Amino acid sequence: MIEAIRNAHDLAMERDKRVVVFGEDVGYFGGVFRCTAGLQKKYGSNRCFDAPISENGIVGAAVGMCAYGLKPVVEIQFADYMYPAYDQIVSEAARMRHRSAGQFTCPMVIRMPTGGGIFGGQTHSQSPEALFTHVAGLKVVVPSNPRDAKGLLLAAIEDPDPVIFLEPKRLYNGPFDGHHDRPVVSWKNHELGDVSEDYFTVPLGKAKIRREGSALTVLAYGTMVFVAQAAAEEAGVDAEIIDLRTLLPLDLETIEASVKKTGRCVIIHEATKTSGFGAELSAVVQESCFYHLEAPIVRVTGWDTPYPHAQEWTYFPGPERIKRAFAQVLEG
Amino acid sequence: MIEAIRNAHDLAMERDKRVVVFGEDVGYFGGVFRCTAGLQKKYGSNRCFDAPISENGIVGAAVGMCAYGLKPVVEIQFADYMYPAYDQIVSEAARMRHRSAGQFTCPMVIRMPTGGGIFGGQTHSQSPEALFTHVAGLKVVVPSNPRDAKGLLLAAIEDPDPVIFLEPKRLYNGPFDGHHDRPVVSWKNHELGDVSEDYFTVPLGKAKIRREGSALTVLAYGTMVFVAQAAAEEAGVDAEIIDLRTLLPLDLETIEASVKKTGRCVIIHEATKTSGFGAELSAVVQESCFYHLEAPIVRVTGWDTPYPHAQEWTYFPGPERIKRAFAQVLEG
Amino acid sequence: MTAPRPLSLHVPEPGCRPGDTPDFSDFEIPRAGAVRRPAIDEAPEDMRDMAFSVVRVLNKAGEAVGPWAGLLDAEALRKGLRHMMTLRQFDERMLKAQRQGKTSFYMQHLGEEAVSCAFRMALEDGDMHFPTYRQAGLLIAGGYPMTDMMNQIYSNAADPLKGRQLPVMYSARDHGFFTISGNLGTQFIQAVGWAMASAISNDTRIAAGWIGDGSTSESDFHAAMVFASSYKAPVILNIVNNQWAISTFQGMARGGAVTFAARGHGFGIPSIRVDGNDYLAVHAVASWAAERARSGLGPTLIEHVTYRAGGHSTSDDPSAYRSKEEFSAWPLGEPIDRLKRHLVTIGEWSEERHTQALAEITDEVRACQKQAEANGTLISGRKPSPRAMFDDVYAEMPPHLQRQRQEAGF
Amino acid sequence: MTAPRPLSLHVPEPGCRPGDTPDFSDFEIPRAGAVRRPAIDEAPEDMRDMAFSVVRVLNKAGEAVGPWAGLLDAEALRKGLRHMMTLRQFDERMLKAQRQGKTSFYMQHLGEEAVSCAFRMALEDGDMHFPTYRQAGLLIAGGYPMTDMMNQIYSNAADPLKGRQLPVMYSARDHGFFTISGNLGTQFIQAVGWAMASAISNDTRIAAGWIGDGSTSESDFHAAMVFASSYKAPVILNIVNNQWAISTFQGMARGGAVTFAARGHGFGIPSIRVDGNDYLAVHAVASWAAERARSGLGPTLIEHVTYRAGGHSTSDDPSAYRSKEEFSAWPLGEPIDRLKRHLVTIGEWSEERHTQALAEITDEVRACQKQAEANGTLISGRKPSPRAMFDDVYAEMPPHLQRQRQEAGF
Ligand SMILES: Cc1ncc(C[n+]2csc(CCOP(=O)(O)OP(=O)(O)O)c2C)c(N)n1
Ligand SMILES: Cc1ncc(C[n+]2csc(CCOP(=O)(O)OP(=O)(O)O)c2C)c(N)n1
Ligand SMILES: [Mg+2]
Ligand SMILES: [Mg+2]
Repeated sequence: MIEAIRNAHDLAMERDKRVVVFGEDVGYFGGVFRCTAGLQKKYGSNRCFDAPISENGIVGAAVGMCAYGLKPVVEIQFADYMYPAYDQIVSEAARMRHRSAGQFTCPMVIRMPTGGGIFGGQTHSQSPEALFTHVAGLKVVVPSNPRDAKGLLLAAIEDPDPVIFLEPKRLYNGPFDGHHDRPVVSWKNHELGDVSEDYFTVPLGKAKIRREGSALTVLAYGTMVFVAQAAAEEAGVDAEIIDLRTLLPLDLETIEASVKKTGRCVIIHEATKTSGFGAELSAVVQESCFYHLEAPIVRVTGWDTPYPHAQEWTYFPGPERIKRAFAQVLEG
Repeated sequence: MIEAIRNAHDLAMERDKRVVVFGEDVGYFGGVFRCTAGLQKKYGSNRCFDAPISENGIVGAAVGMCAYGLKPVVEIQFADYMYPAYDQIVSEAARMRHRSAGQFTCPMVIRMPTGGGIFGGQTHSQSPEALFTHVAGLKVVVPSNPRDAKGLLLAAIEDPDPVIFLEPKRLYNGPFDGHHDRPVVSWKNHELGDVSEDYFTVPLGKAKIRREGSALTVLAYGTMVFVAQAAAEEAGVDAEIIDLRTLLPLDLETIEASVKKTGRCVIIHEATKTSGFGAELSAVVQESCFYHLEAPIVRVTGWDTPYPHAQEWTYFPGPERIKRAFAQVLEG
Repeated sequence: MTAPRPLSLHVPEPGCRPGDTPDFSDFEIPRAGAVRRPAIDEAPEDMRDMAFSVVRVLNKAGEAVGPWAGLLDAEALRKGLRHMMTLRQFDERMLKAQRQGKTSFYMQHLGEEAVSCAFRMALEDGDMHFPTYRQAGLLIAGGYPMTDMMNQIYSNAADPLKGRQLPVMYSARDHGFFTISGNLGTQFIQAVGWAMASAISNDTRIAAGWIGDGSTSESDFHAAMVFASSYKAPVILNIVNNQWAISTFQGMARGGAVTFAARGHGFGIPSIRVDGNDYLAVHAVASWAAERARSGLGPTLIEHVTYRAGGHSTSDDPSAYRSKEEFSAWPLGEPIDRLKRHLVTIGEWSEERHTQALAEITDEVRACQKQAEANGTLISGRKPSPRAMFDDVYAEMPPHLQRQRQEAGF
Repeated sequence: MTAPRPLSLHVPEPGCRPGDTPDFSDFEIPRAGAVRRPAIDEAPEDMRDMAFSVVRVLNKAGEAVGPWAGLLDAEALRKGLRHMMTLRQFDERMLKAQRQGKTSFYMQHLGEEAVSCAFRMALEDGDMHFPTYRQAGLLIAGGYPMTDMMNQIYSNAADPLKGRQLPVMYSARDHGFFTISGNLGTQFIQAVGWAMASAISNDTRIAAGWIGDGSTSESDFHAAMVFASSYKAPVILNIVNNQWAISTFQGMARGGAVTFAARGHGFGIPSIRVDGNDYLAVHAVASWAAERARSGLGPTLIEHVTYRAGGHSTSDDPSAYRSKEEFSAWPLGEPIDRLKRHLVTIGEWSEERHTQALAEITDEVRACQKQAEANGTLISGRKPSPRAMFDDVYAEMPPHLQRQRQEAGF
């Protein structure tokens, strides 16, 4: 997935002179996850450069660059470190077009590695997507595989509005079925790891059905998509698995069609439960499919605690918990 | 309500030497809403003082004071200005007890005026409660009247954990039924405006049924409690109106009992809809009362736009919209 | 070592509160013309003195003296005077309109008119300002239509911002005026980002960031200083020290530093303190900084020393926290008076011309107001469409907003 | 005026990348003993020079010279040497343990041992440190049990932090060591808040904040400077300039400033630059600052000049972004060597004693490790209870967490 992201940057910079890339360690070094490797060498240090360790500075400067007419793509080293930039994201980038009646806009992409499963402890594991989905004016994207990562990132860079691009770091090097005790697999032999070198986009706001099924609908994104798939296979449940890909704006149409068909819904995310994005999903599913629901919607999420280091697999909503949720929703 | 809040500060400072109060303009001047008037004069400027205009500084310093053993009560001048402090709130205050295994704690209260209805435009009208309810380790309180404001604030100051205390500024000077075109009423003649001068607390985590009813359940808090009451009276709907008072931890027991009784639920808040706290309410009601629900849960909320200046009453979820929701949920 | 004595908290307090007699005797003010004019490429370390003095051009006699004088001819000065008088008239009428209930809120510039009016004339069209709510002089001196400003203040049907923003939170891209944020300080780093973008694009345009004394405590002030310093951004960073931040005196934000300009020294940024009530001094210092920026020499920090003579906003009554006599004791005088005296002194102005100009300006502002009110005010007349509230959240309205707009009845 | 030339962006770059020859010739280093020792109440403005020089005590010959020498007797120095040697041994073993998969992550102090070890000895028990992840010397010199540090690193059953935190993110309240945050910079303003609380409470204890060169760009650095300056908080603000912030050289954060210590000048905070690889110098400067703070004179900013000889963490390979020869070219040498040479020079130490001490320390560290591993490691043995994950989110577990704990099966 790293190479797909790197390649997307490369193509976007080649295509559009207004695209500039910066962030902590993204320049000479190419980023701590190497997602920007080689860009400085290829495009020069005025289009790809290191930034001081100041997330509000990075996003604030990017807002100013947008006002000028550039299209910055910035990296926050871990999503856990976006909080200092939150004011610039929420109060500035998200509301710029509205408050200036379209005079100023913020066509920027803010990338950040998200999620756990790498023994990162509470400050390298967070999934703060719900803190963005509550903000009118933002778009929020979470890819689950290299092909989507590339296509969605290119679509995000093209997009005229600010896009929060959350990269599940557990997926950087390979798909993950949630069984942390099994050997790590790489993207090499995975269909979705086979990414064309050409320029292509995956449209924002469109979900993807990863697995068709009729017994229940699973709403998932990022890391949890493959975990849900594994759980469905293992449990032998005929689950329809929807990879949301874009959380805001949400592809309600696809969701609604599926839940109306299955009558049952399981929502999965890694973020803490209360006021997580699963709450919004549950609410809209309930609002749009109430009369089709045959059992309560179930949320399988991280617990309402910080993401712990040693107990990370107890925190992580893994296959066992998902299978239990399947059983629960099928019984219900 | 202002006097009730001022009085709560006064009593807490008198009772506990560890209580210190600071924030922008809270010292000599007593705060832009005058909620800390007279405290500096009475307790000296080392217990009530002005702060530099730095919300992260205010909360960051308060975290340090907690580590020392004080109990800071700080004011953020408007909830809209809490974002620069968000990192200190989320990454530090909320997780201090957990990450230090109880060695360090953050018994602080962060007060902030919230909500619209005063022609404050997008930066003096926000209701960011959902950005706090997603954060494990915080408590989130929203009073709807002077008596609760005092009792809840005193309970919050006593509480051993960090409490976000959101004060609906539209209620500072009087209850508000949502009819902005009618004359302003004051708390003077309102039962809940009659607040004892004595020390008392209203427990955190306990909702209050403001109006009993059997046709439907309304979940509301802050400004929307009275608006919901007015709507119920005007529509002649036998609504049971629950004033949540504390959003985190939530009084699910009271909610569950009511919805199981009425079978219908309307959720009201002023914040934007998507990923607002109403989503969490909808999700938990659905989870706990699914088999009792006779109609889809309806959310009446602010729109997914910034809070506009001239159109604020179009944005505000006023009595008309609430009445329509009542009708919808009763039909459903 | 002796046993240490108990510590105590130091809380900065102004010298003067209501009932006290104002005393500015510890405010050291050099004579006009006394402060040197460094070369634009002088090393920051070599010009440290500039942050601890005050550049002044107009002396008590009304003469323009010293190395910073001589940039503006009489015509330009009369224009400047007119800008400042217009801004003051504009403020007066809008304050009154607010008191009449025609809008919800207003913020005036009383006593600070020179800062934004003079600065604007030192910059070029095409440069971009990132202002606070107290630099409407940038618009007036930049030729932005007053009627449009009023339309915004009234949130009426012709409001360029469609009723969305609090009064005075203007936005005027074509006039180099960035959309004002209600959140203090955010624009400071944005100005640096714009300037970086200009440098990245090998443009020749520069940016100007603006911030109040109190707001220098905010994070984005620091981010701006760090980024400007590291990337040598072509930006002018302006601190408007008008002595007060609502009820909090400037000493709270300044702390142990002698001046706000000194902040620049921690970053190797050349820093100059200027008499903000002296139109010629502001203009000269701004021109110096603009030349630096345009020559690739990087950022300059300017502290404009002035006084907020009015309330913070229409929601504020300063008599609750400061002496009513403070402004009259303020040693830098009043900018319109001072420029007027200078023009009279050099024989380019007279009381008669002044009276006539004032009458003209009053007419002009009144005419604009009439025009604006024909488009409606916050409480009456034509309003912006409530439907428009749903526009511009995104470039294209996503389905959920379309549904909500429909639900709202539009 | 001529037509301006196009602007271009200045991006700071280190002098040396992989393949280049390191060159520190522009790093001006005064002779040991050459820098004066100001009175503790000297005005910040009068001691500006201290931010542009480097306080050094140990000269090349291994002698302690100049006005900052003479504070520590041989016994104290041997103790200091032992602390640093212990920290280095500790690092070596834990690095190895991480490579063996016994834990997930580790961060070492190689080359920076003097900074935290010496500083700790200049402060008192009861004072509070707000450290980064690179000041474990505060714990070791403060007598905190190494076994407990290892228990934390292993996230084992005896981990004082119950397995919750990333390795090295220690917390030790009783040893004056604040819980380390993974979020850079947050602790800096917290240190100021603690110090303010001490002053509010008329206590005599002081606080020390710690931050890395790169992290000075963060907002909380600014907040700390503003609050420390305004409230004259009894705090020592330490910047550890180890030349690198992961792959980013210190010049990116420093920008146009000559030194990080200069940041203090914008706030009227006395600022001193010290040779961070000179145990005696660090100790002397820290003592000076502590005396200032305890005497009610307020904050001091110290820039410790040192070099991060190892990788940023076990997740990092520095050869990708800097020359492998840089450390050997680093002009301030290596702290253990330098203190050892001094002790030998004054006849208070010998190669034999050193070898023996090293053997003792190796044994001690090994014994602690054995003890810790008996409590388990991240991959094997006894673990902290997963149930404990739900504790301490709040003082009392609220109903929703009780339900979740139950759902989790505990
Ligand atoms: C982030 C933020 N915090 C607080 C406020 C509330 N506020 C509005 S203006 C003001 C005072 C600003 O003072 P200063 O920067 O000196 O500017 P001046 O009003 O004097 O021009 C405050 C505290 C705000 N708007 N934004
Ligand atoms: C808020 C935040 N942003 C980014 C990071 C990622 N990060 C961890 S360490 C580091 C470099 C810090 O460098 P410096 O402050 O010089 O300290 P050093 O590691 O050299 O001791 C970065 C960028 C973080 N932990 N927190
Ligand atoms: Mg001010
Ligand atoms: Mg460093």
